[in-house]
Amino acid sequence: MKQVTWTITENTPLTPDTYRLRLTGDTEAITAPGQFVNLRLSGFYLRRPISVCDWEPGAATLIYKVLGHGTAAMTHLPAGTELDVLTGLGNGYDTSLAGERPLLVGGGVGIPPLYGLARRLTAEHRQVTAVLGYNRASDIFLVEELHALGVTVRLLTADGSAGICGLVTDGMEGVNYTHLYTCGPEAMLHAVWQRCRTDGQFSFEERMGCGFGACMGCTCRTKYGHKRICKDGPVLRREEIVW
Amino acid sequence: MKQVTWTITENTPLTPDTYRLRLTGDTEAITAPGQFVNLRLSGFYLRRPISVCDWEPGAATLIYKVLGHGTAAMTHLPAGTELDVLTGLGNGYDTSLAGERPLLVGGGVGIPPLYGLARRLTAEHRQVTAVLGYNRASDIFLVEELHALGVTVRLLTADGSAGICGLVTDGMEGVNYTHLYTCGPEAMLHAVWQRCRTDGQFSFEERMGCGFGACMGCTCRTKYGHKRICKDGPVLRREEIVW
Amino acid sequence: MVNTAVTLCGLPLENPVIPASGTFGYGYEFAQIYDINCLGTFSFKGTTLAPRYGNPTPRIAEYAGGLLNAVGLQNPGVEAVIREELPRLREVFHKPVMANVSGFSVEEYAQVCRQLDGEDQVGWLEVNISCPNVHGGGAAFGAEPQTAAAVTRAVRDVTKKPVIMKLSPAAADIAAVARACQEAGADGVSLINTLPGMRIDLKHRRPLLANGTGGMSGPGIFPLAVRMVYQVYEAVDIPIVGMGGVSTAEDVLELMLAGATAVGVGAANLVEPCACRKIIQDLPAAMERYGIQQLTDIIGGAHHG
Amino acid sequence: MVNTAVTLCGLPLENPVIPASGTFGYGYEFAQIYDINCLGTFSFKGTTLAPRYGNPTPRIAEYAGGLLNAVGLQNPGVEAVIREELPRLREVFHKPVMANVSGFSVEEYAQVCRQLDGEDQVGWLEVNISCPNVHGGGAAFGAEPQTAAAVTRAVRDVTKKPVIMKLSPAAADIAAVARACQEAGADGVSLINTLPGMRIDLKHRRPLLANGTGGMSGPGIFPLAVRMVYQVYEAVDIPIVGMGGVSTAEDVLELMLAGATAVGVGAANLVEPCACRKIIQDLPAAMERYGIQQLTDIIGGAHHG
Ligand SMILES: Cc1cc2nc3c(=O)[nH]c(=O)nc-3n(C[C@H](O)[C@H](O)[C@H](O)COP(=O)(O)OP(=O)(O)OC[C@H]3O[C@@H](n4cnc5c(N)ncnc54)[C@H](O)[C@@H]3O)c2cc1C
Ligand SMILES: Cc1cc2nc3c(=O)[nH]c(=O)nc-3n(C[C@H](O)[C@H](O)[C@H](O)COP(=O)(O)OP(=O)(O)OC[C@H]3O[C@@H](n4cnc5c(N)ncnc54)[C@H](O)[C@@H]3O)c2cc1C
Ligand SMILES: Cc1cc2nc3c(=O)[nH]c(=O)nc-3n(C[C@H](O)[C@H](O)[C@H](O)COP(=O)(O)O)c2cc1C
Ligand SMILES: Cc1cc2nc3c(=O)[nH]c(=O)nc-3n(C[C@H](O)[C@H](O)[C@H](O)COP(=O)(O)O)c2cc1C
Ligand code: FES
Ligand code: FES
Repeated sequence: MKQVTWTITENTPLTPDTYRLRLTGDTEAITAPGQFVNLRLSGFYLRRPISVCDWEPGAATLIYKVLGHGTAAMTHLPAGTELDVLTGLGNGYDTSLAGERPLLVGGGVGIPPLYGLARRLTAEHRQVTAVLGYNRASDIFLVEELHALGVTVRLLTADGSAGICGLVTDGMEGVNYTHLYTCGPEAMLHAVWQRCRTDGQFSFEERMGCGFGACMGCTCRTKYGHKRICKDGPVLRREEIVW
Repeated sequence: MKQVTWTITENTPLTPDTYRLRLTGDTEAITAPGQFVNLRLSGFYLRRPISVCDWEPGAATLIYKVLGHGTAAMTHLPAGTELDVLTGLGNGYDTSLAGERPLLVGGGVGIPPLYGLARRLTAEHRQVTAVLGYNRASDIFLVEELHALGVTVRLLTADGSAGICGLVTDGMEGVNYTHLYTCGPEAMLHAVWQRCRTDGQFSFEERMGCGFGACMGCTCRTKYGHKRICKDGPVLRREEIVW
Repeated sequence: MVNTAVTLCGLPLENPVIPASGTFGYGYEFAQIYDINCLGTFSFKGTTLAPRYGNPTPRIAEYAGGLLNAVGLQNPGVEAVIREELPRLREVFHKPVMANVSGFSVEEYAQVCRQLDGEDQVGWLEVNISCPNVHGGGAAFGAEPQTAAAVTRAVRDVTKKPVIMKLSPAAADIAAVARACQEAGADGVSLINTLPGMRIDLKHRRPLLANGTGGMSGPGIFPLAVRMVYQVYEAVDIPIVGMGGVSTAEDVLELMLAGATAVGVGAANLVEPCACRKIIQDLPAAMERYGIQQLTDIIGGAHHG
Repeated sequence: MVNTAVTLCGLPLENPVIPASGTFGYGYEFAQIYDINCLGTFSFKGTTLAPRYGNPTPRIAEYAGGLLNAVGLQNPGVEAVIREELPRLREVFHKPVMANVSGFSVEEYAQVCRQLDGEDQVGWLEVNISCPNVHGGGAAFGAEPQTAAAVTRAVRDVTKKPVIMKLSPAAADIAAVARACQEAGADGVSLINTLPGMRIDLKHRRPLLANGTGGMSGPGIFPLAVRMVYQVYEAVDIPIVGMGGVSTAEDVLELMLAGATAVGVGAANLVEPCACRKIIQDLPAAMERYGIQQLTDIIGGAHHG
C-alpha cells in the first residue's frame, strides 16, 4: 500500500454510464491484477475503491460505472486533475494457478480487473477464454481490447441485444478450462461458484471504511476464519468461500 | 438580493495576506457602495461575506484578507473559477448625506468598500478626504487607486513604517468634514464614533448564518430596536448606534 | 405523473416540504426570491409570550457538517406576531402556516398557543420543547417524558388546532418522549431540533459563540435525524415531521422511508435561499428514479424490509 | 521550541495524539506506512472476553460529516489478543499502549481487565461503556451514572493500571456519568464514542447498514465532542481524553482548550492513513500560531475566559 498523487490524463465515457479514467503517477505498489485503488474525491468523506483495470510503470487505467453521487462526481473531473490515491490495495489474482486454459468470467463493472489479468495471462502464453456478461448492447466495453490480446471472448447480454442472450453461467457451458477467475455482482459470483468445476478465484465487493485493513468494516466469513475483503481479499479461493 | 454566478478573472495578492479578486457576471443587484456579497466556497458550509470594493455593469472587484480557512482557500481559486454568489446584500452607504466634504475613515480590510464609495462621491463632485490606517507599510493597498480618484489621502501605520505613525483617530485631527463614512474593526469604529463631530455612517461586521435577513444570526441593538447587520445594515447611522 | 401530496394532521399539503422554524423568518425574505406558495407550508420563527432579543453575538459558528446557532429565540413576542407579522405574511403566503411556539414555563406555552389559536391562517401549532424550564432547574422540557407531556396537555387544552410537539435530540430516549406526547394528546411530533454543540475560538481561548453552546444543524446531523425518526415511528401512531440536515429531494425520501409524513428543511435555506423550491422541483424525478408513484406510499417504508 | 508533552494518568506522552480504538487495529497496518512510535500512544481495537465476528455487512455508510460504522466489536477475544496480537504489536510499537475493553456484563468487563492487567505493555485500560448491558434490557452501560459506576468499580478492583472510562454521547447527561465514574475510582475518562445514527438505502427501502443503526464519527460530530469535553471538564478532576472528529492540529488544540489532556483521532486514520503523523508534525507550528509554549498550559483554557 502506498499513498500517491495521480494525474488524470483522460476521463471518457465508454458507454452512457461507464467511464475510462487514465492516470499517470507512481504505480509501483501495484503487483498483481485484481488489486484496487482507493480514490479521495473532493466533497466526499470516504474514499471510493476502484479496481485497477490495467497498469504499467507510471500509468494506470481504471474503468468505473456511475452508481451514486461519488461516481457521478467523478465524471466531471477534467484531465489535469490530481487525485489522492491509496494504491496497491488487496491481494489480487494469483496467475501461477491458471494452468493452460484459464477461464475469465466477468459481469458489468466486474470486467475491468479481468483485463489486467488477461494481459498478464496472455503474456504468460496461456490460452485465455473470457465469458463477459452485460445487460444490453449499449453497455458493452473492453471486448475489443480483450480480443486484441488474443483472448477468446464469449459475449452475452441479458436482453439479447448483442452476443448470446443469457447470463454468464450460460456462457460457461462447454468451455474446457483449467482454472476460473471471476469478478462481478455477488449474485453472479454465487451462480458462477455453483457452476465452477475447477479451482477458482473470486473477487468480491464490500462497503469499505479504510480499504487497507484497519477498520474491520469489510469482514466476511470464510472456511479459514474471518477475512477482510480489502486486505485479505478482494480475491478469495473457491474452496474457502462461505455463502 | 440576487443569486448569480460570477467568474473569476483575476485573484492577485496586493500584500502578503490581502488579495484582489476581479469577477465578471451580473452585478445588477448592487445599488450602493458598502453593500456586500456572500460567496459559496467549495468545502465550506457557510458562505463568506465580502464587501463590494468596486463594480460596474458585468464586473466587480472584491478585496479580501486571509483570516481563516475559508479566505485561505480563496487564495487558491484560479481565474476561470465560477463562484455561486448572493449579491446586492445589505443597505450600503447613503451618499446623499455626504455634504461637500465627506470624510472616509478606514482600517485594514475595512478600506475596500470605501473605494466604491469614494468613486461615487468624487463622481458627485464632492471633496473627499480619506484617513486610512494600516498596521505596517507592507499592508498598504488601495492608496494609489484612491489618489487617482482625486481623494486626499492621509495614511497612517500603527508601527510608523509608512505615513504618519498612529491610529486613524490621530489622522482625523484637524480635518474639516461634513459627514463621516467609516468601516473597519469594531474597536476602531468605536474610537471613530467617539471622535466624530458630524453625522456619520458606520459599517459593521458580524458572523452571519444567511446574509439576507432570514436567521437573526447577526442582530444588534440600536436606539431604534433590533437590527440585522446583514439586511438592515451593515451600515448604521451614528445616532442609532448603541455600544 | 407522480403524486407528492401528503396529509399532515388532517390538513392537506401539496408536497411534504416545510421550511423549518427559525430559518425562514415569516417568509418575506424568501418571498422576494421565489413564490413561496410552492411550499407544503412553512414553520415561522419561534414565538414566545414576551418579545425577546435573544443571545448576544456571535450567534453563528460553522462546522464541517453545517452550522451552529445560538440565536436564542429572538422574536417580537406573540402579540406583535399577531398584530404585525401575520398580516404581512398573509400577503405572500396563502396556505395554512405552521406557528412555532416556545416558552420557559408550561403556562407560557399555553398562553402563546391560546393567543395563536384565534388566528385563521395558523394551520398547526408546532411546540418547541427544547427550551429550558425556568421552574425546573434549567433542564429542557423535551429532555424527559413527564415534562414534555405536561406541556402537551397544557397546550392541548387551549386549542382545537393540531398540536405538533417538536422534540429535542438531546433527550435521553426520544421515543419515550414522543410516546408521552402522543398519550398527552399531541396530534403529531416533529424532530429533530438542533443538537447542542460548541466551537472554541483558538485565538481568544474561549467559546466562539457568546452563549457558549449552540445548536448544530445541517447535513452533519442527518443520520441522527434518520435514526430518531425511525425510532419514533416505531413508538407512536401520530404523524412525524422529520427534519435535520435535509438538503436534497433524496434526503426527503430517506426521512419519509424512516417514517416522516412531512419533512422540514432548516439550515439549507440559509446557504441556498432557493433550496426548498429546488427540492420540490426535484422531487418528481427522484420519485421516479426509485419507482415511487405516491409519496404517501413510502412513509415508514424502511420498516417493512 | 514548543513542548508537546503531556501526562495522562501518571504516564508521560510525547504528544497528546492517540489513534482511537477501532480505527488503528493493533497498529501493524499503520506501522507499514510510518513509524508509529511518533504517537503519544494508541488505543487498540475493542477487546471482549470471547472472540466476536461482529455484525453482518454492510457495516459502513457515509454521511456529509464522516462515516457510520456498525462493525460490532469484531475481535479475536482477550486470550488471542494476549497470545497473538500483543507480541506482534510489541515489535512495531515500543511505548505503553492503551487497551480498549468492551463487555456485555459487569463480570465480562472485570474478567477482560483482569487478564490484560498482567500485560506489561498495556499502560492504560480504556473501558468502553457504550455496549448494551445484556442483563439490563439492552440499555448501554454508559447511558446512566449508576451502571457506568458499577462497571468502573468492578474494573477498579482487578487492576492497578490507570482506568479510563470511555463515555457515550448518547448519555442523557454525560457530565453526570463522568462524575459517577470518577467517584467509582476511574483515573480518567475518554469521550466521545460514536453517536448512533442511521442511513437508509433508497433503492431497497431498508436501513443501509445490516445492523440498522451505526455509530457516527468524523468531523460532523466535532462540535458535539467539544461541547461534551467542555461540560465534563467542569464536572470532574480526572484527565479527559477528548475525541470525535479530530482531523487537524488545530482540532487538537480546540479539544484541549475545552478540557482534554490528550486527544483521540479515529475516522481520520481511515481516510488519511498518515493523519496522526501529520497532526503531530503540524502541532508545533499550530502552537506557535496561537502563542502556546507548552501544551499542558492550555488544558481547559477556554474555561477561564
Ligand atoms: C474492491 C472493489 C473494487 C471495485 N472496483 C470497481 C471498478 O473497477 N469499477 C466500478 O465501477 N466499481 C468498482 N467498485 C464499486 C465502487 O467502489 C462503487 O460503485 C462506488 O464506491 C460507488 O460510489 P458512489 O459514491 O457512486 O455511490 P454511493 O452509493 O453514493 O456511495 C456511498 C458509499 O457506499 C460505498 N459503495 C456504494 N456502492 C458500493 C459497492 N458496490 N462496493 C463498494 N462500496 C460501495 C461508496 O464507496 C461510498 O462509501 C469496486 C468496489 C470494491 C470494493
Ligand atoms: C458585511 C461584511 C463585509 C465584509 N467585507 C470584507 C471585505 O471586504 N474583505 C475582507 O477581507 N473581509 C470582509 N469581511 C470579513 C470576512 O467575512 C471574514 O474575514 C471571513 O468570513 C473569514 O472567513 P474565514 O473562513 O477565512 O475564517 P474562519 O474563521 O475560518 O470562518 C469561520 C466562520 O466565521 C465567519 N467569520 C470569521 N470572521 C469573520 C468576520 N470578521 N466577519 C464575519 N464573519 C466572520 C466566517 O464567515 C465563517 O462563517 C466582511 C464581513 C462582513 C460581515
Ligand atoms: C438559525 C436557526 C434558528 C432556529 N430557530 C428555531 C426556532 O425558533 N424554533 C424551533 O423550533 N427550531 C428552531 N431551529 C431548529 C430548526 O427548525 C431545525 O429543527 C434544525 O435546524 C434542524 O434542521 P436543519 O438541520 O435542516 O437545520 C432553528 C435552527 C436554526 C439553524
Ligand atoms: C470503524 C470504527 C470502529 C470503532 N471501534 C471502537 C471500539 O472497538 N471501541 C471503542 O471504544 N470505540 C470504537 N470506535 C469509536 C472511536 O474510537 C471514536 O471514539 C469515535 O469514532 C469518535 O472519534 P472520530 O470521530 O475521530 O472517529 C470505533 C470507531 C470506528 C469509526
Ligand atoms: S475496509 Fe477497513 S478493514 Fe477493510
Ligand atoms: S445573517 Fe441571517 S439574519 Fe443576518
